[in-house]
Amino acid sequence: MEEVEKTTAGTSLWSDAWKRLRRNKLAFVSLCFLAFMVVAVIAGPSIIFWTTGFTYESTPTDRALVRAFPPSLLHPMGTDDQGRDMLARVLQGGRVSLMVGIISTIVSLIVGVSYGAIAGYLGGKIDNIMMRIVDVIYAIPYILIVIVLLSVFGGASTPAWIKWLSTNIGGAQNQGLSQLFLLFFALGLVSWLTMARVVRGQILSLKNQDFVMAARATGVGTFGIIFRHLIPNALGPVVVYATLTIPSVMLTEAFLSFLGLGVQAPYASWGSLADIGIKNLAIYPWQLIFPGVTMALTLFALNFVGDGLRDALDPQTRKF
Amino acid sequence: MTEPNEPNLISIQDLKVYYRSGGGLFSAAKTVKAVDGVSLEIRKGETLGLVGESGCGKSTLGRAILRLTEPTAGKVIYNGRDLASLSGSEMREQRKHLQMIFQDPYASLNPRMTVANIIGEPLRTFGIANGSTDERVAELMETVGLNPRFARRYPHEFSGGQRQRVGIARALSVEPEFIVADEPISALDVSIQAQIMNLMQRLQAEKGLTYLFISHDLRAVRHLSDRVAVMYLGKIVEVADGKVIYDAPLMPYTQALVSAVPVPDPAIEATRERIVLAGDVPSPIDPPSGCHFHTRCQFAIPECSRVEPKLVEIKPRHFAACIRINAENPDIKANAAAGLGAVGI
Amino acid sequence: MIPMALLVVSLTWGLIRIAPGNFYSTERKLPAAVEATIRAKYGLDDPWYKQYATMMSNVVRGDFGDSLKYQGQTVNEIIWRHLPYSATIGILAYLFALIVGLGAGTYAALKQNSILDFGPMSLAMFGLSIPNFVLAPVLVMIFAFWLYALPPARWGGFSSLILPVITLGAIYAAYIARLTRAGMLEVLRSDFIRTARAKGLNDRTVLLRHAFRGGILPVISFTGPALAALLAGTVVVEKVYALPGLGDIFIKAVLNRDEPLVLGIVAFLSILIMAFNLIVDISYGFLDPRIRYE
Amino acid sequence: MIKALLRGYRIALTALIAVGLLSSCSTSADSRYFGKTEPPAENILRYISGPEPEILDPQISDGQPEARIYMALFEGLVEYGPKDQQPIPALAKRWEISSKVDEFVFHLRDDAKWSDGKPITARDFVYSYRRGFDPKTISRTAQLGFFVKYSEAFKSGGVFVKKGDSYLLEKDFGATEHERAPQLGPETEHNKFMRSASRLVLDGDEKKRAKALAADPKLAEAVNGAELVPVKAEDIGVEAIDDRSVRITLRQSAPFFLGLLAHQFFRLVPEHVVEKHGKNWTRPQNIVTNGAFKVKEHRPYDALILEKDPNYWDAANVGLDGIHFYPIEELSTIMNLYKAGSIDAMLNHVVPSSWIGEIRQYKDEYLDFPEIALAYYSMNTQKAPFNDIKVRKAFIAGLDREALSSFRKITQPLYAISPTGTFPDYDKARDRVSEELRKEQGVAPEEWAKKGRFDRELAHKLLGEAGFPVVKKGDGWECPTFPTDTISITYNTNENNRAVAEFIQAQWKQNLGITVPLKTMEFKAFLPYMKGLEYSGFSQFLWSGDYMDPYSFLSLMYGPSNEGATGYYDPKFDKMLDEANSELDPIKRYDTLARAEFYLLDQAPVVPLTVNATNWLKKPYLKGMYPNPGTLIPWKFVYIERDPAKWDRDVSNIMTTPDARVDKHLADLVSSNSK
Amino acid sequence: MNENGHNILSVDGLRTQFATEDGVVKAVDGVSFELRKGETLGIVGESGSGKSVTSLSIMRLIQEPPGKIAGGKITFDGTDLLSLPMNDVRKLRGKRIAMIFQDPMTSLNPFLKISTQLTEVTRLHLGHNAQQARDHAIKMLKLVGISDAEERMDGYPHELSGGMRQRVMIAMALSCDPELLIADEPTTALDVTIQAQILELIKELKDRMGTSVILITHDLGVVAGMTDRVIVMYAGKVFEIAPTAELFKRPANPYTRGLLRSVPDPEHERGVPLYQIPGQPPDVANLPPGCSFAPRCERAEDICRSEFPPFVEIDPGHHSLCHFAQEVFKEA
Repeated sequence: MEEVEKTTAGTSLWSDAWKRLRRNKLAFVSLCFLAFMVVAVIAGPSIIFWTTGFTYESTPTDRALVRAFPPSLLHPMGTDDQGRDMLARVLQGGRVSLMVGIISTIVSLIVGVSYGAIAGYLGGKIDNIMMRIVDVIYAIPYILIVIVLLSVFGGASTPAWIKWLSTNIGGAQNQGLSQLFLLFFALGLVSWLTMARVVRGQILSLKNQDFVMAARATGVGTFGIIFRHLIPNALGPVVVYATLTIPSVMLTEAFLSFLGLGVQAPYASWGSLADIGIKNLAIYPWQLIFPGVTMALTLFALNFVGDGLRDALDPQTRKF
Repeated sequence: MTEPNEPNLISIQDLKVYYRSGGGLFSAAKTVKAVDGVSLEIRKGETLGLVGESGCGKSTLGRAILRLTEPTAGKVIYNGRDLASLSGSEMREQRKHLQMIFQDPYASLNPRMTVANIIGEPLRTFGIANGSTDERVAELMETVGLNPRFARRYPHEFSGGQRQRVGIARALSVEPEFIVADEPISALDVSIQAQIMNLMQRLQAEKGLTYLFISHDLRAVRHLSDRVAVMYLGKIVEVADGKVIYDAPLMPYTQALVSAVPVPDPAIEATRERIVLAGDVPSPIDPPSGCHFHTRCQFAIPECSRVEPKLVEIKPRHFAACIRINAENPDIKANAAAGLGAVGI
Repeated sequence: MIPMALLVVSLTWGLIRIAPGNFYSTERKLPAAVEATIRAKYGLDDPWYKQYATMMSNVVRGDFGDSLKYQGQTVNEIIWRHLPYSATIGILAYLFALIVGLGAGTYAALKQNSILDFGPMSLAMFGLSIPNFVLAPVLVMIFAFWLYALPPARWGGFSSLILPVITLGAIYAAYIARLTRAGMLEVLRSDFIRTARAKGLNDRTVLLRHAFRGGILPVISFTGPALAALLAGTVVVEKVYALPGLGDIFIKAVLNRDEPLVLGIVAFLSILIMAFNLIVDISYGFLDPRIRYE
Repeated sequence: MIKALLRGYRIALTALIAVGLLSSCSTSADSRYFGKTEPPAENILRYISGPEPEILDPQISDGQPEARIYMALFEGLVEYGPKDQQPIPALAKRWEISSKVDEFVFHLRDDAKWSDGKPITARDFVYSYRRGFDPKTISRTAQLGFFVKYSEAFKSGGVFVKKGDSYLLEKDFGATEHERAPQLGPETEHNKFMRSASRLVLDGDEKKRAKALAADPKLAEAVNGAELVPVKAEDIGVEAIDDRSVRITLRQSAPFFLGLLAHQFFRLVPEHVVEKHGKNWTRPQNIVTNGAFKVKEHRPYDALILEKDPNYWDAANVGLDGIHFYPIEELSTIMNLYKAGSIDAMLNHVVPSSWIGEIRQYKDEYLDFPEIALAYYSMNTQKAPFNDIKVRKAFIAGLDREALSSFRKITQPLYAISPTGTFPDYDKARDRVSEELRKEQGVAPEEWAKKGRFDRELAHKLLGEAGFPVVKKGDGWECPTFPTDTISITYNTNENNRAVAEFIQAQWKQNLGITVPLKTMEFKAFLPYMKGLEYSGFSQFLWSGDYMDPYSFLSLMYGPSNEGATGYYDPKFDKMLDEANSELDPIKRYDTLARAEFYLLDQAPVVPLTVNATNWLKKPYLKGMYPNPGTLIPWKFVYIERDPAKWDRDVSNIMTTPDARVDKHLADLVSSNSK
Repeated sequence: MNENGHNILSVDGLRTQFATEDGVVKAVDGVSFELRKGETLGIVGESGSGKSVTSLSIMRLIQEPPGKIAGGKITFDGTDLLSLPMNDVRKLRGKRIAMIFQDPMTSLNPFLKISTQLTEVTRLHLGHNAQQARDHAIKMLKLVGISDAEERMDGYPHELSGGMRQRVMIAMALSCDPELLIADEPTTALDVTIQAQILELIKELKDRMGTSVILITHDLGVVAGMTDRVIVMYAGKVFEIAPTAELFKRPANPYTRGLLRSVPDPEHERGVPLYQIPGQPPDVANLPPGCSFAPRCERAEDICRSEFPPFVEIDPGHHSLCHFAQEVFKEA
């Protein structure tokens, strides 16, 4: 009976892809590394706090210790200028950076996929207009959008739902964090454009395929075709693109941190840590090395996973 | 051409499908006349074969009948209603009765859906699964010769022939009256083609289906079809019974087509004389004037490039569109030898 | 193209107006009469639609007026003055990226799945993973302070361009390398390459004559947006190396709410982006005869 | 248990590392100089001037970076002294000041010329000042000169009220007339007008005027039917007595006014060029200057290249052949250029705070002097809970400013409203007044010394009284009822601001158990948010004095719509300041000012944080360049010393180290005034 | 036809494998045959039967990795191709052995002018200069029936129809007057009328130039009219070799017989089901023990499922891979 189960339950292309991904050593190692990073940034700060009492924001009470120390057993990554434990900060920064990457990517996924799918499927004039809109938004400098979003919705006029999010998910009743959420939102809003283009391209090539014609022939409606037939099939490239969006969003966040528009102190992100780090590169190199290397490795891994996924999902490589 | 006792299931009247092609940065779009004024009757219970070379518009015609491609003009009368003028939701309702089988069994099945989902989707769409969809799917799979145990597998786990069976099961699921089979066997291996043709024949006999069988393979068309229509550059040029088309084609084009099919018998191949057509099929963007075939026709006379021939009944139940033949002088070769000009105008 | 640029300008104008603060918010309070003078001079007391109409009619004529911050300098003058800097750096960076990227990508594609593939590709991946504001100071530390080989910043002479060009080009080189490799692999799988091999051509000829043009098509379509972005200047590189390019000026203009300057640069850039996309479309046609206009 | 062990281990280890580091610091200076130290080939100074100058018109922009450039290009009557920033003779070789410091007569040099060779006359001053005060000139610094009589009226587009042949006078409507000192110089029509009783000035804008009149029926009645005469350029208190003498009349005594005359606003602009080229007059091809240097080339965002002006009256004593001003803002880039020897000096506040520990070792280069600049956190006294003075005082008491300045490394803790250490005489006055006040209030000296200092218990007590009790929690404190979610520390985006805010946030959390959220805004959004009192809680407030007088700071809280961004206004305080300024004896004046300051301090509208320091580097071969309180460098004194033996050593003594060349130059200049 | 001519090519026990995720696929497993000078040899088989891999192996065009020629010997005119250095193989390719492919749409380089693609062969192998190469190319184009050769030379492949492109491919292949032409499904992608043209052309050129031809196809009809001898392949193995007429008349393998019978012929009665080979094409990665056709074979017995069948010679020149070859042969 077991045997029959095995042979009759099909393996979807996804499970197939997963198999292929697992066989890709580089991608798999990267995936493991990412999993480790996720666990580390989630559990790490608590572990550090429990063992040593350091948090990302706690400055030493002793005035003499408020300064940068190189790595030691106690502070494996050294301390920053305020004597705060860099390890705790890097992990906290990772939390923010990964959250920025993932949440913004989800925002861009939701907006981009629906937008692109609709434009691609409807085609014609509507498609043309929708894509021109994308072009126009593309040409608006995103820094301006970010500034406007951060300053219009930040502060006193922060929308209630953002406050709710930051209180309930961020776990702190803190305006700084709600700015963080605005940042997710802002970055997501500026990164959906390419996603929409990718999806639209996919949909355009898919919608002329026979199985879509077949679905129409069997009377499936527009909604069913878009969401049952088109989007699931476009998901491969979308997933690949999404894994590549995460690093690019993280880099954008880093760039905004460089301009001073990123996350708010005392929260840090890898970008903001690296930004401080480069200023101190000549004297306290560890302040750049640890956040920089952690960030680079994570982006590295994300890129590899994206590549691995591409190979795993690409039907081209399926043939020998 | 219709026999009184066999009612028309579908009547196509002057159907046209034009679409715009190209239109780059510096060039205007051009109109492609993929189907250019086709009139055909499909009788209940028959298989109408539709042959022609690639690009002649036969697939477009098949799709236009089912409104999968929007017709530019003309009517498709089914059950007394013009399909071409139905609204979207009305048309969706009609799809219960009108189904399609596709050429490429790899492309026509959604790779992200299980076979059960693919076959069951029309059932769910129309809400016609009395009892369990699963049971009906299993039944359908048995019908087309698939093991129902594999219902939870994905298309890519099947071979081409099996996938085509899935496609047929999907088409059958809503119990249609009419199926457009668009090159259903041309992507399959030789040994599988026979399987699918047999299956189609069996289903037709069991369920009283009507087929429009589109193919470029004259042998298969002849084998399956009661009648055959030959298409050239968007127009029907000859319609006749399957055997007649193969054995005694009237049109020079059909004659060439028949003669070009290789016969799997060295003895025949060694002796028979082939008509090798010169040149290629002209582009449908800018088809030749008059009779579209005149550029490649060994019997072409100057009138051919001027007069557009009409499809007329030359012999009983045998229609052709050529100005050099008529009912009195049906043999173009003889007409040419006799020096007859445009007798069919 | 032009209507789209105007739309971009309009939206940008809206955004600047929504953003809190304006150019006249200063640390010191201005005497009321001076403020009135300013408001009258820039028509700030008019209703917004009138201000918008005035702005648009000026923009349509290509006249963005004077910068607010750099009084007496017209926006057009500022753009044309600083474009050459950005263009030099941008074009050099792109050339650098092209040479390195195409080379590495092609090489990796040829040695697919060998160590000679993973090497350059990992390096490319690394290039994609390092923010350029980190790369820049590291390069400066190595080349300017350890080796004393290159100046650490400022415009002047070829040697001063090397570090900015590498910093700016690195990520593009990495990207191009990956695109090239993927494109090449795609092409090398195609039937016509098999034909070429069947003709007895050697690997080099197959690669250069038959595979290259098809393989770099993705690079070409990447070139449009990339070049536009590069020409617009990259803020980080200009900041870190203190180069007088447009990117840094643009960011400062935004932060200063220097409305005419922001609008001018945005209009200029959107036209630039669209123009480059057009050029890419056309050059695509030259490279790929199949889509040459019928 | 494990936790405790680990903590013990941690403390021990940290201490060990700290000791190790400290000892290594003193020995790690492997080279005497920071980076390449070699005089440039040419006799040209390469200086980082900060942001790209907005415009080369001294009367328009208000930035300090521009001010430094104007000091090379333009000159006024007096110039800032290189060391103390006190006025030294410039175009005026000699001057007389009335006994009440309300009138000045300046005698110009005979040999002063514009860079195009045109001689400079008194007319140029009249033209320049009138232009600066003209409402059509969008000057952001003109209000500094409002001491000049009727200049404010002119700038604000005011009107005199003429009834018949005479004008309405201020004194008839409640104002006390300033009693003028005896006249200086010859009597002229203009002078008579200036010395006559102050005319009443009404707003030029009809609506605003109507509003003012509606509030004052007596005034309304007087104005009714009278003729309104707009204040004209000729009405302001500047007059050319002859070609070589300029007379300036003030509306009141202003003991610090001479120092203000070195300000960029009072530097000369060339009438013949401005009138000819209009807004384009500052273009390199048009510009005409009168400073020690003139524009050779301007490549915006890249370099402003100046060369020595041979027409300059003191050209013989100018030490440099030219100056290259590089507009760069990125701190690490500036440091890199300095280290590479590509620049010779830089503007103030450049060394990133984290570098300071390291840079301090370069004793011949690093300049760390008290500055006429400070930092507060303004508190919004209009919004709860900071409308409660107890809460304000609690937060002041809860902040250890010693720790803050030791963290910042380059600042001194501030317990006053105006900077300490910058005005030595005023510091003395403050001490005197403090002692008087102590005696008046009968407080013990040790008790008095703690006033305004870090005092956790006091802070807790005050908070408790205000209704926010602080309770002990674990190792620290907690103030559960304090509404942290409605307040924040708002600062504009900047690395240093962020570090300070984070530090203070941590301090208050540690000492008061209150975590004040941080909020950063980009500058242009921050300004209206702060000035419009939209913020709640704290707002970063940085201020540099415009002239060498505590009034430059105390006046921040002067008037109902003051610059202090706290919402604080107290007529009593204003009165105290007015009183001080009418005082002519400088000591007495300072005493009065100090009393006002202590009064203000007791109202606690701001959390005084730190007095800033200059914090910049210069190469040791650069001489004649001093870190005066505003880092305003008179460039003609700067020169390049090629003999390493004569290079600057241990620049912490630079102010007192004699430099024969500079000293002689200065002495020559000053002596012209005493002649 | 050329019974006594000496062999130009002999393939002996060729084994070509591919490493895939599912393990090693033996795409060609022990294929042996000879090709005589001037002869046309047909290779027939369904997709996955290994016919194309055989031809690519002869050309040494198997992509390595994942492909690999694991064993066997290919002798072309006395030289062992498999042990030849790649450089020498290249000298043979396009000059003495030429190949045309199935899909003329993708087999010509879309980026290069036709002239470039035509002339590079002769410049490489015949040392032509530009003018000679061009003249030769025009001559070749005319030879394959492209009348406006001069204009076409400077065009791109996409400007030509499928039939024209295949003509260009043939012109290219025959440019250096090769001794062996391998045509891998040359007409599959073409319409019947065009297929007829191309087949005529190949036949004509072959007769004129005396080239030996290997014609690979899945269409038995094409083989019938074109070839002297036929190889039937199934699952990487040669199932039957016979002179063409013989094979069609008396197939000695159940698979061949099934194939022949499943093609609808004109005499077939409508409505009567066709003969059909049951089951699905084999999964080459996962072949059953014994005869790989056994699961689908109507006359399979136990031995077929357990033992690999012998390759027996039934008639002179007629071999079949079947336990019951004799019986099948006799039944015909």
